[in-house]
Parts: sequence; C-alpha cells; structure tokens
Amino acid sequence: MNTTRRDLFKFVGGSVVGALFTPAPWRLVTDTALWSENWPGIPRPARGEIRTKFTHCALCPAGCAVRARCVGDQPVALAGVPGHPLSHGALCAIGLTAHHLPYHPSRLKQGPAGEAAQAVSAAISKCGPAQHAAVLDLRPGRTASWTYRRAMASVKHGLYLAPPSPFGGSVAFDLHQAKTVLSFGAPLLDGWGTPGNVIAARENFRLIQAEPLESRTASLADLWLPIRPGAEEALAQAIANVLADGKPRSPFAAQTGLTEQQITSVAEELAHNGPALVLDGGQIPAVMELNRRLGSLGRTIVARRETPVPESWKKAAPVTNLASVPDGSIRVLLIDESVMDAYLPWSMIERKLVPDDPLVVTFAWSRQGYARHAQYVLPAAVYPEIFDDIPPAIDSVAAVFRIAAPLVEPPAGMVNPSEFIGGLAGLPAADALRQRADAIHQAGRGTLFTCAGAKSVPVKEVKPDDFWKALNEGGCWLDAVDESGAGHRFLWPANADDEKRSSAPPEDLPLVAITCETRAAAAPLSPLMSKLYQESNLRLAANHAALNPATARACGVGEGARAILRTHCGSAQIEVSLDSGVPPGVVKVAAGPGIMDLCGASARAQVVPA
Amino acid sequence: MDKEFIARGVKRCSTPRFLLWILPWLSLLAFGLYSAGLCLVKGLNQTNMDNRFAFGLWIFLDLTVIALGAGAFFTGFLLYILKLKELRAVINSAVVIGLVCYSGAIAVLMVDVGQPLRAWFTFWYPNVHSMLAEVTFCITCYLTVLAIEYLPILLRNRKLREVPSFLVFEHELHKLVYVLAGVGTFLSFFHQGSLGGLYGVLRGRPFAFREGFLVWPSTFFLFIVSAAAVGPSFILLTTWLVEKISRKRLARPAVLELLGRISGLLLAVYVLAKTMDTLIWINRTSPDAGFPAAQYYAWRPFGTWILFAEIVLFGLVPALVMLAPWLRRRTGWLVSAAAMACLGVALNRFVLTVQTLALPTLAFDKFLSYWPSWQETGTFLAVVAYGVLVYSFSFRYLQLFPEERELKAEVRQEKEEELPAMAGRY
Amino acid sequence: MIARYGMTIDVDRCTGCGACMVACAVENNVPPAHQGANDRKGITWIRVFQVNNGQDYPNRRSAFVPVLCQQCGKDAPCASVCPQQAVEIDPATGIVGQMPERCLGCRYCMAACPYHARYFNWWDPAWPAGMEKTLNPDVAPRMRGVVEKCNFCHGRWHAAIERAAANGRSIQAVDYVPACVEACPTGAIQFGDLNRPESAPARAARNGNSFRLLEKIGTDPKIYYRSTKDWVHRISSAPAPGLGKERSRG
Amino acid sequence: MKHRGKIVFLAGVLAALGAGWIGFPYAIYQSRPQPVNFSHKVHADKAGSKCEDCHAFREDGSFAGVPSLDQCAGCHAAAMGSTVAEKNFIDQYVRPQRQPPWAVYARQPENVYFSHITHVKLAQVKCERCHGDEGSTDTLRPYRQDRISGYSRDVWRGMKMDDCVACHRRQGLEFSCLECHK
Repeated sequence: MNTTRRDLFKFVGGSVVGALFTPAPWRLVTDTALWSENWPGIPRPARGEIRTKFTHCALCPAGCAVRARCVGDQPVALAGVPGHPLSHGALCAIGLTAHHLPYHPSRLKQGPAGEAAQAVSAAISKCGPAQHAAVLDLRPGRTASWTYRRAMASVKHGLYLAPPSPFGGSVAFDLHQAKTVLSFGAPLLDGWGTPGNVIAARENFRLIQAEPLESRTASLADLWLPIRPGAEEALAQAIANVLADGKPRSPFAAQTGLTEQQITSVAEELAHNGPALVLDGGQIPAVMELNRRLGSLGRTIVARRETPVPESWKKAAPVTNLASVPDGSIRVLLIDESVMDAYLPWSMIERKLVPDDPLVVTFAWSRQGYARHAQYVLPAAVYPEIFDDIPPAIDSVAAVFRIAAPLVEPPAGMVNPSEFIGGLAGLPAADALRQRADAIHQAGRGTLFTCAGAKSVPVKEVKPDDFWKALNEGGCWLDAVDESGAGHRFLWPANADDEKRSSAPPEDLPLVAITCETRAAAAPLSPLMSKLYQESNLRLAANHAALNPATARACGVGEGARAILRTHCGSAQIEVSLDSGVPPGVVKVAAGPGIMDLCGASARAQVVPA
Repeated sequence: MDKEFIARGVKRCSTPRFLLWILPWLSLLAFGLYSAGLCLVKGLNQTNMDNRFAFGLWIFLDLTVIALGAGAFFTGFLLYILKLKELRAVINSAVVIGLVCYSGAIAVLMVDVGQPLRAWFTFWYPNVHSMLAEVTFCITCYLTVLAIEYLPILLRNRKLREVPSFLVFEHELHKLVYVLAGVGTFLSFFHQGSLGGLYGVLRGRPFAFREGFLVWPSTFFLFIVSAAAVGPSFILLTTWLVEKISRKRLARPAVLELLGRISGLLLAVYVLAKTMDTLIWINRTSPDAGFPAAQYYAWRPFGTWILFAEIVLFGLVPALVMLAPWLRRRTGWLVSAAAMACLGVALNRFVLTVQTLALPTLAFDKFLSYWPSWQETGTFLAVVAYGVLVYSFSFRYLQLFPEERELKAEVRQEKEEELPAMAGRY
Repeated sequence: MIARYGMTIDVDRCTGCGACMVACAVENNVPPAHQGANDRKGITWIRVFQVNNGQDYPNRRSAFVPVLCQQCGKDAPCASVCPQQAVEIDPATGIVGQMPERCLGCRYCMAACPYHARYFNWWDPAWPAGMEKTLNPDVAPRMRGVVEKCNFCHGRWHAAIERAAANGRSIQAVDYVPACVEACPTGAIQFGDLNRPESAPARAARNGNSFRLLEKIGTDPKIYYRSTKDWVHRISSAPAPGLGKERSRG
Repeated sequence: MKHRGKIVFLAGVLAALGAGWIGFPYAIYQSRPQPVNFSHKVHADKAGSKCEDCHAFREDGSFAGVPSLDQCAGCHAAAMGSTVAEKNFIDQYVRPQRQPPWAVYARQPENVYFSHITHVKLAQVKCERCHGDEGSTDTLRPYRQDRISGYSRDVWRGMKMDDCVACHRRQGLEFSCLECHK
C-alpha cells in the first residue's frame, strides 16, 4: 500500500485536531504575549539596597543641596534637601536630572593631556613682553580658583581672568531685607541666585519687572513694565529724575515706551515702600546710581566676607576682569568650563587673544562650548563626578563653603583642571579642598549644617576631621553675618560694552534679538530635558526663536519656518515660531552656545528666510 | 487552462487576460503588505498618528468598510427571514463582499493595535462595559458565520464538487443557511450598533457623545439603520460595476430596483432619525456638557457644510431618488443615488472618527490636523486590493450570480457575434 | 473607599520651571525623547502648559498650568472603554490605574480622555548607553505599543506601604507624595487624601478660588486648580474658537 | 481496506497528542545549573541558621532576597568544612570577590511588585507557602526558564498571577492591578 496525497492531508488534519487537545498551542500563545513584556531592548532596572547620599549641585552658582536616592552606589534620583538654610529644599529641572550627565551621549571620553601640557609650556616660553598666559575661570571664588591664581602668580606672564561681576564679586543682594524689588530683566524667578532662597523671600517683597519680553519672571511679577528693548538705562535715569525732582526728564521717559505716570508711580513705590532693591542683568551704572540714591547700599546690597583661605595661599595672582584686559594680549588661554556660572560670548574672549596663532586649551565635559574654538580639548569630569566647592551665590549674604562631593566615580582618562594648571607651577592641588576646610575651621566662625539631620551646629564644637567628613557628606558651612559690612566701599561696576548700546541702530539690523534660556547654554543638560524642550514646548529649544506675527511677516518667515539670524558677530540658523506676546521688532531666541556667541544677552539682529 | 474550474454555462475571459487584470491588484497588495509589515515590525511610529490623533485613516476605514459590508447580513435577513426571493440573485455576491469587508477590517485592526500579540486578551479578560470588546466579539463571530456561509458557495465550484464528501457537506451546510442568516443578522445588528456606540459613549468628547436608551447611545441605533440602509446600496453598486467591467448581465433590473427601494426606504428613516438626534445633541446634550455646538463648526475647515453634506446632500437626496419609482427605473439615477448613499455613510464615519479627534477639548488646546503616512495609506490600499482580488477569483470560479446563466441565454446571439472581441472581459 | 488621593495645584505659584515634568520622568522610568518625537508623540505624564489671556503684547498675561491625569471619579471616560480591563479605578486609593502589560495598544482610552493625559509608546524605550543604570527599580519600564499615564507615583505608594509595614504602622491610606509634588520648588502642587478634610486638596476643594478642568462633562476629577486671576478660571471651560488660536504654548 | 482513512487520521491525532503532552513541556524550558552547589539543609542543620538569617529584611522594609557575597564570606572566608562545593565556592567567588550569578527560582517578572514584609510580617504567611520546602533541600536543582517568555519555571507552577489572585480573593483582599504590579 502506498501513501497518497489524501492520506497526507488526513494525517495532517488529524494532528491539527489532536494538537488542539494538548497544552502546546495555548502555551505558545501565552508565551508570545509574555515575550512582548520583555522583548529585546527593554532594560531591567538593577535592584538593590536603597541608600541616601547628600551633595551640592555644581551646575550653577546656586549650589543647591541635593539628596540622592541610590540603588547600591548608583544614584537613580535627585531631590532637594528640605530645611536647608540656603536652597530651602528647591532643586531645578536641570539639577533634578543631573545624575544622567555621566552617560550623556555627547560626553568627552579622552583628550591629549600630555600633548597639551607640552604645548602650553612651549607657548608660555614664547610669550612676548606685553603678552600673557592666562587662565579664564568661569566660576571664580572656588578653591580651584585659588589654585589657578597661585599657579598664575608663579607662572611667567601669568594672568588670572574672571568674567565681569558686580562690584568684584564680594557683594550680595539681600532679598529678605527688600520690600520692593525693581528688576531690569533679571530672571529673578527663573534661576537667578539661589532659586529656593528667592522663593522663600518672594512672599515679603513686591516685584516690579522692567523687561521688553513677558518672561517667566515678568508673568509672575506683581507689576510688569513692558519697556522698549535696551531702554533699561533710560528707565533707570527717568526714575532717578523722579526721585530727584519729582518728574522724569522727557528724553528718557520717551525712550522707555512707558507713560510718565507709570514711571512716577514706580519711583514713588521704590522711595516710599523701602527698603528697595534695584537689580539688573548686565551691570548698568545708572542702576547702581539708583540703588545708591534709594539707600540700598548697605541695606539690601551688602558686602560679603571672603570664605577663609590658608595664609600660604595669599601670595596669588589678582583677579583680573576679562573686560579690562587689553585686546590681542593673550597668547595662551586655559579655559576651565568644567563648571560655568554663565556662558560668555566667544567674541568677547576672542578679541583678547593675540592675532598670531594663540593657544587655547579648554577643560570641558563636551565639545558643545568653547571646545569649538580650542586647539586642545581636555575631558573634565562632570557633576556629579566632580570634587569641587561652590562659591556663595549672588543672593547669599554670608560666606559659605559647600562641596560637590562625587556621587559617581569619574571614568578613567579625565583631566582635573586644577591639577593640570597647578602642575604648570608645580603646585600640589590634590588636597586643596581639605586645606581650605581646615582654614575655615581654624577661623572658627559660623555654623555647620548637616543634611542628614537637617541641623546646624557652631563650627567651634566640631573637630577638624568631623568637619571635613561632614562637608563630604553634603554638609554646608555658613559664615556668621558680617555686621561691619555696612561701611564697605562699593567699587562701581566697570561698564562692559557700552559702545554697542550707544551706537545708533544700523540699517541692516532692524530687529533686536533677546536671548532666553541662557542657563541651558551654560549648564550641561540631561537627555531627559527633552521633556521640556522637545516633547513639550514649555521652554524654547536652543536655536528656536519666537517672533511677533507682524514682525515675522515683515521678515518673510512663517510658523515653523527655518530662517537665518544675523548679527554683527555672524549668523546662525533658527527655527521660527509665531507668538503675538513677543513685542514687534524683537526676536526672542533661545540660547545655545552658538546663539550666545552671536547675540550675547541681546543684540541688533536681522532675520531672513533660509 | 483553468476551464474545468469555471462554472458550466457561463463565460469567463481567457486566463492571460485574467492574469493581466489581477496583476496590478497583486502588486498593490504586495506594496500594502510591505507597509503593513513595517508597522508591525518597527511599530506604529511608522504612522502619522500621535497621542492626540490616536485614531486615523485605519479606524475610519474599518467603520466605513463594515458599514458597506452590512449588505451581507441585511440581504441575508431580507432573503431568508423576510423571504424576498428576488434577492437570491445577489445573495452570494453579498456574502463574498461581506467576507471581504469584515476580514479586511479585522486585518487592519491587527496592524492598528500596538501589541497584536496580546489582542486575544480581549477574549480572555473582556471588559463587558467596553463597546470595543463588544465589537471585537461580534465581528469575529460574524466573520466565522460569513466563512461558513461562504463555504457552500466555494464547494459548489465545479472542480470541488467532484469530491463526493464535499458535496454532502455542502448540502448539509445549506440546510443551516436559515440559522446562519438569523445568527448573522443578530450579530451584525449588534456590532454595527457597538461600532456606533464606540464614539457615542465618549463623554470626554462632547462632539461625539450622545445620550441614548439603556446602555446604548443614540449612535448605536443610527449606525444600525445607516448600515442596513447603505448595505443594499453597496451591493447594487458593486453588481452594476461588475456588470460594466465584465460586460455581462448578472441580475435583472428588478432586483437592483428592489435593492434601491429598500435602501432608499431605510435611508429616509435614517435621515429622519439622524436629524432628530442632531437637534437633540445641538440643543441639549452638547450644551449640557458646557460645549455650545456652534463652536464645533467654527474650526475651519469643518464648517456647517459638513453637517449639510452628511444629512441632506448625501442622505436625503439619494433617499428621495431611490424612493421615486420613475427615477429609480433609470439605472444612471439609481446607481449614482446608491453611490451617494455610500459616500454619505462614509462621510458620517469620517466625521465621527477624524473630526472628533481634530476638535479641541481643553480651553488651551489647538485645532489639530492629521495626514496619513504612506505606510498607513499603503495598508489601506492593501485592503482594497485584497477585496478586489478575492471578489475577482470568486466571480471567476464560483457562482456569484445564479441568474447569470438564464440572462445569458436571453441575450441575443448576434450581439455576441457583433463584437466577439468584447465578449467577456472576464 | 479607604483613601481618595487627589491634588491641588496653585496656578499662581507655578513658575513653569518644568521640575515636575523631569522629576516625573525620572521617577517613572520614562525614556528621553526619540529623535522623531515631538510634543504630540512624546511622553510627559505631567505636562506644564503656558496659557495666556488671549491678548497680544503688551497686554498679554501668561500663567502656567501643569496638566496630569486628572484621576477622574468612578465613571472615568477611559476606564469603561478599555476592551480588556487594562484600565481600572483602585477602590483603595481612587487612583485610575493603567496596566501596560495588559494593554494591547488600541488607544481607545486616549481618544476618550478629554485631558490628553494618556500617552502611547510610539517607540521602544531607549536610553543612552549606561543611562539605564539610573532607572528606578520600583517602576517597570514599558514596551513599545502600549498606553501609559500618571498613576500618582505608584512605586512610591508601594514603598510607603513597605515602610509602614516595617514600622508596624497601618498600611491603609499611607502617607506619601508623588515625585512632582516633591520636586515643585514653590510648593504649587500639593497632594493628599480627599477623604481627610484637613488635607490640602480637601481644603482646596472647598476653596472659592478652586476649579477643575471641564467639570461640566461630569468626569469628577481629583485635581483641583487654584488661581485668583479671573481669566485663568476660563481655562476650566470649553475652548472658544476665537481665543483658541495662540492661546497656549507648552 | 475500508477504514484506512480513519486510521491515518487517528494516527495523526495520536502523534500530535504525544508531541504536545510529552515532548513540548520539556522542549519549552531551557535548563541552567546554579553557580554553587549550595545546601540549604546543611546550613539549616549544622549552622542552625533560620531563613531570615540570610534572607533578611532591610530597615525600609524591602526584602534583601539572595544574600550578597560578603554575607557568605562572613563565615566562609576560609573553608569551614571539607566539601568540594565549599572549596569551589571559595576559590571561584570568595577569593576573587566575584558575586555568584545566582538564578532566582522565584524571580517574578519585572512588572510584578511583591512585598515580602506585608506577607511574612503582617499576614504571617510561611515561606514554604510559596517557595515550597526549598529550605530543607540538599542541593540546588538546575534553574529552568521558559525559552520564549524567559520566565522561571517555578513561576509557572504555583506562583502565577492566578495563584496570587486566588489567595487574595479568599482573604477578600483583591483591589486592583497596581496593587501588585509596578
């Protein structure tokens, strides 16, 4: 008997019927469904004991206290520390996601450290008489800054540069004393000073925000004065006039775009509802004059003592304001951008370099910043890997000392800027922090706050080793407030770039570009920040710009259009969105390093379709 | 070469010509399957749907296709339950169309869900309150019914008849046909309704939300009526289309007219009901939810014209045409009226699916726009191609139109001699 | 019902900093955006919208409104529509739960939700190399093709129960705060049990300045918004076409 | 012959039944030996240790599960007995400070949240109730996991969701999915 095709069919048919009465098909159906729960590509979070570590956030000068939730030793979530005397439990979006930074895709892994060191010493020896080898420290006042200054003191042609800062840095704005605060575009409620501290003080003062754009701060201020772009100085003058002789002088009042009545009422409020405080973004002399006239100096603007340093460190190079360095005089420039208070436009730095092949070395976590302009880019550890202290923020009245203790071990091949620069002068920089801590302990002033128990103890009652240990576990030293500060002589701010402001609007740059989101340009952002910049448009993403529909029409661009933004420093591509809340003639552009190089805080600009 | 498969007494075109005809459809199907495959392998990021436009072209297709496929159950209902013998002429064709529409709809649904591997959960852990669960159950059940109804047609194929057991089986099945028709009708009534309920229950979408009787919103019943109304129209349309393409007379004009009359009648009922429902919704349901109805039509491009087109232009007008005997008698009028009726229902499904999602619900929402990606469109076209192919094969090898043979005899001989070239595109 | 967790959000205090959004993503293992994602394909369990009074410069006034799952009452629009019981309301907490492992991704619930608080995983979750080490062990990552949404940080609720059990306290109506509440630097978001009259949301519910989104459609949300500005109250009602354009960012 | 067709059909049925009931249950699992031939029995009898000595709770109430190496090394820094298993353990793991890659029989899927403390401490559920008498076994049986879903075999027998639900239902403690899922 031979098997026919029909037999085959019968057999198959039979086995199909039979199979239905076995677990096999049903189990397979279930299993495939279960497989879809854990198919390749879905990570399994590591389990383990949940521990808590404390540190301070080094991403901005606020240096907020951080409580890290760790699985084993790996931080999986960051949060603020409630009851902290400075940050009051607040932590911003950038700080909350900082534990992702070590794994950032665009993170630098290695760099030519040795090669750079040779190149630097070679270049230093080539320095001419009027030329310098300089360190640009984008967060002055740190222990590392002292190392740089000591190094530069002993290095030939050495120069220590810091960004322009109000009254040379030793001054604080005391919001808790103020009853009325007039802010000229200072992002008071969007990352200014120590956010937690500002919020804590917010209940007690009336906020008047004078600013062309309805920024976050403006929308939350008690009063928003929508002034013309660049009219800050004029308004300050006008208010000064009112305080002096009862009414604003016409030229200023007209320039501000406000009514005289508005200006007068603001001036009266400042005068009668004191203590007053006038803040501004880019230090304007007129504003400081206003503060003096309102008697803010010594009341809401107070001197802050230096955090103690070892005597042996005092022989250090002076702090030189970058703006006051003659152009074309720096042959070697070492930029420490591993931590950054604010991003300075490259043009501001570039013109200080010698024209013939200057050497620029930068310590960076990625290539996004000044690395774009440097010959040597050395990979630096990024918070929360770094071991560094954070100088007091602009709104902290007392001197403080807190350490960003590493939560994660930095990978191999990272270059420590202070060891590198200290090395140029043969300085051991490794235990500088410890020395500083001991110096503070010797001074014996102030109190130590420990996060674990959220309690403060006088430094005198703590042993040096415990002090150091506490600092490494997120402890924070607060100086006793200096009463003698009232008699402090305030040195007037060096006027940074007034030629730009005074010059008449050039015909080809009809618009004013105002940058927002400037903190995003200075601090590294976790990939998760896409929630704010990409998956929602809560914040304007880098290189995106908002225009008033009328302005956009005039420029020939529409919603979502790509366009070119031109300023006197060059041009960049932007993506346009329309917003009738933006004043006509203004480009509200979100800062990335590229845009900052282009516009700084604000600049004359032109928008043309790409 | 495939002569022995083709039914006796009917003429079909030569194999090469048939291949020529199916070739473009096959290629379209292939392309469609490719795009569907992309969606299955790479995920729904291949589509242009998003969190706010969670449903798109595919759901619209499903609703429309199932409405058009309603002809299958409704003709069955009229023929076997109400004993309208004339409809025997088109019942087979209706069954094939139903099968095509329903299987196509289910296939697309399988692509549309994010996790097809878990689709069976609906049967294992059903949520009895969910209209979608209701739909899934009824559609799958009814698809099996249709498959069983299709079997006898298939088995009556000339070649398959040679297997004696098949013949017996077919005969047995045929006795079931009344039961099947009954079950099918019940199931269809139900899921056509639940498809309507799908949107009617969305209290979060006041544009779609409707009050109703018992657990069912009014759209539940509207969908049943509209589907029943448009089903015959679609059969009418397809029959006419096949006649045109195949250059054959397949059913007597009387049959088509009857279909038209039924369609017209139900369409009239539907338009009436729909109008009442709309008025209640505009004046009560929607305002009660805090949504003044005028607001919906202030978002361009969906002005009140869409309401007018849906109810009057593609509802009332075709209904009247199909109800007026003197117009109905003119094939042109009849067919175009049927076409308009189909369009009207399609438009209604479009409004319910697409416009509902495009309209904002929160005060700070924007009006949304959506355009399907090529992968979505491809999958859509695959269903169309699949339908045409299944129908073509069925038409070529099975007896879809029992009257065809008699009608062929009636056809005058010389006509065939006059233009032999044109004889039988199929 | 043992507990009825709810929230009150003070719109006047919200600075729109976005801390809640990222804290939520960190807590619940929501991945960073796929490069193809935008504000309509991303996943933000809580999303802060910038709304304004509909006027132009210089009369434009803006406010920030965090919108998360409104945790509707017993007839939540999403719960009844799910074909396979992937959505349910927990009688013990009043939280509207979403089960990604049960979900087949039909997205019917998303069409049903008037608050757009439900999000679909259009891509498989992906973290930059090494970043998966920072995932929260208390929350399982979701897979492509399923819907997810805010569940008041259920991982934290579980942890709170374990802590209570360890300390011999009652594990019913435990005290805990979701990540967004903890992260909010201005304390604009407050969380609590609506069944306890003294809890923040319960007090907010009685507060005259409080409103809920689309109250009239009868979803009975458990998120109470608060503002002293009249125009802000307008966001609680249906959209108005004229104002609709340029009414919001975020 | 007349019944031939039926016989062939039946043959098919039987073949399928055999494959489905006997072959399949083996084929679906892949088996993996445990890193160390650990004897619960020895530790329970000789060392007189109780479950919670090694499988302890942490202060926050979470369950430590399989002890980490240093906990083992606490006793086994040097060989205590003369067994080969212990020698291997010390050579391969204690000295190199390498965590043994234990495969946890009862490891639930990632999306399952199971609180040991609520069950053990509050509800007084015995370990054996779910884990069987693992504590008295003398060797560790090989770990068998489903080839497709990747889940442990023990989950399939007695630790499925249905089993949890059944017990909770008896206690009237059945609330919601997220009660036990994360």
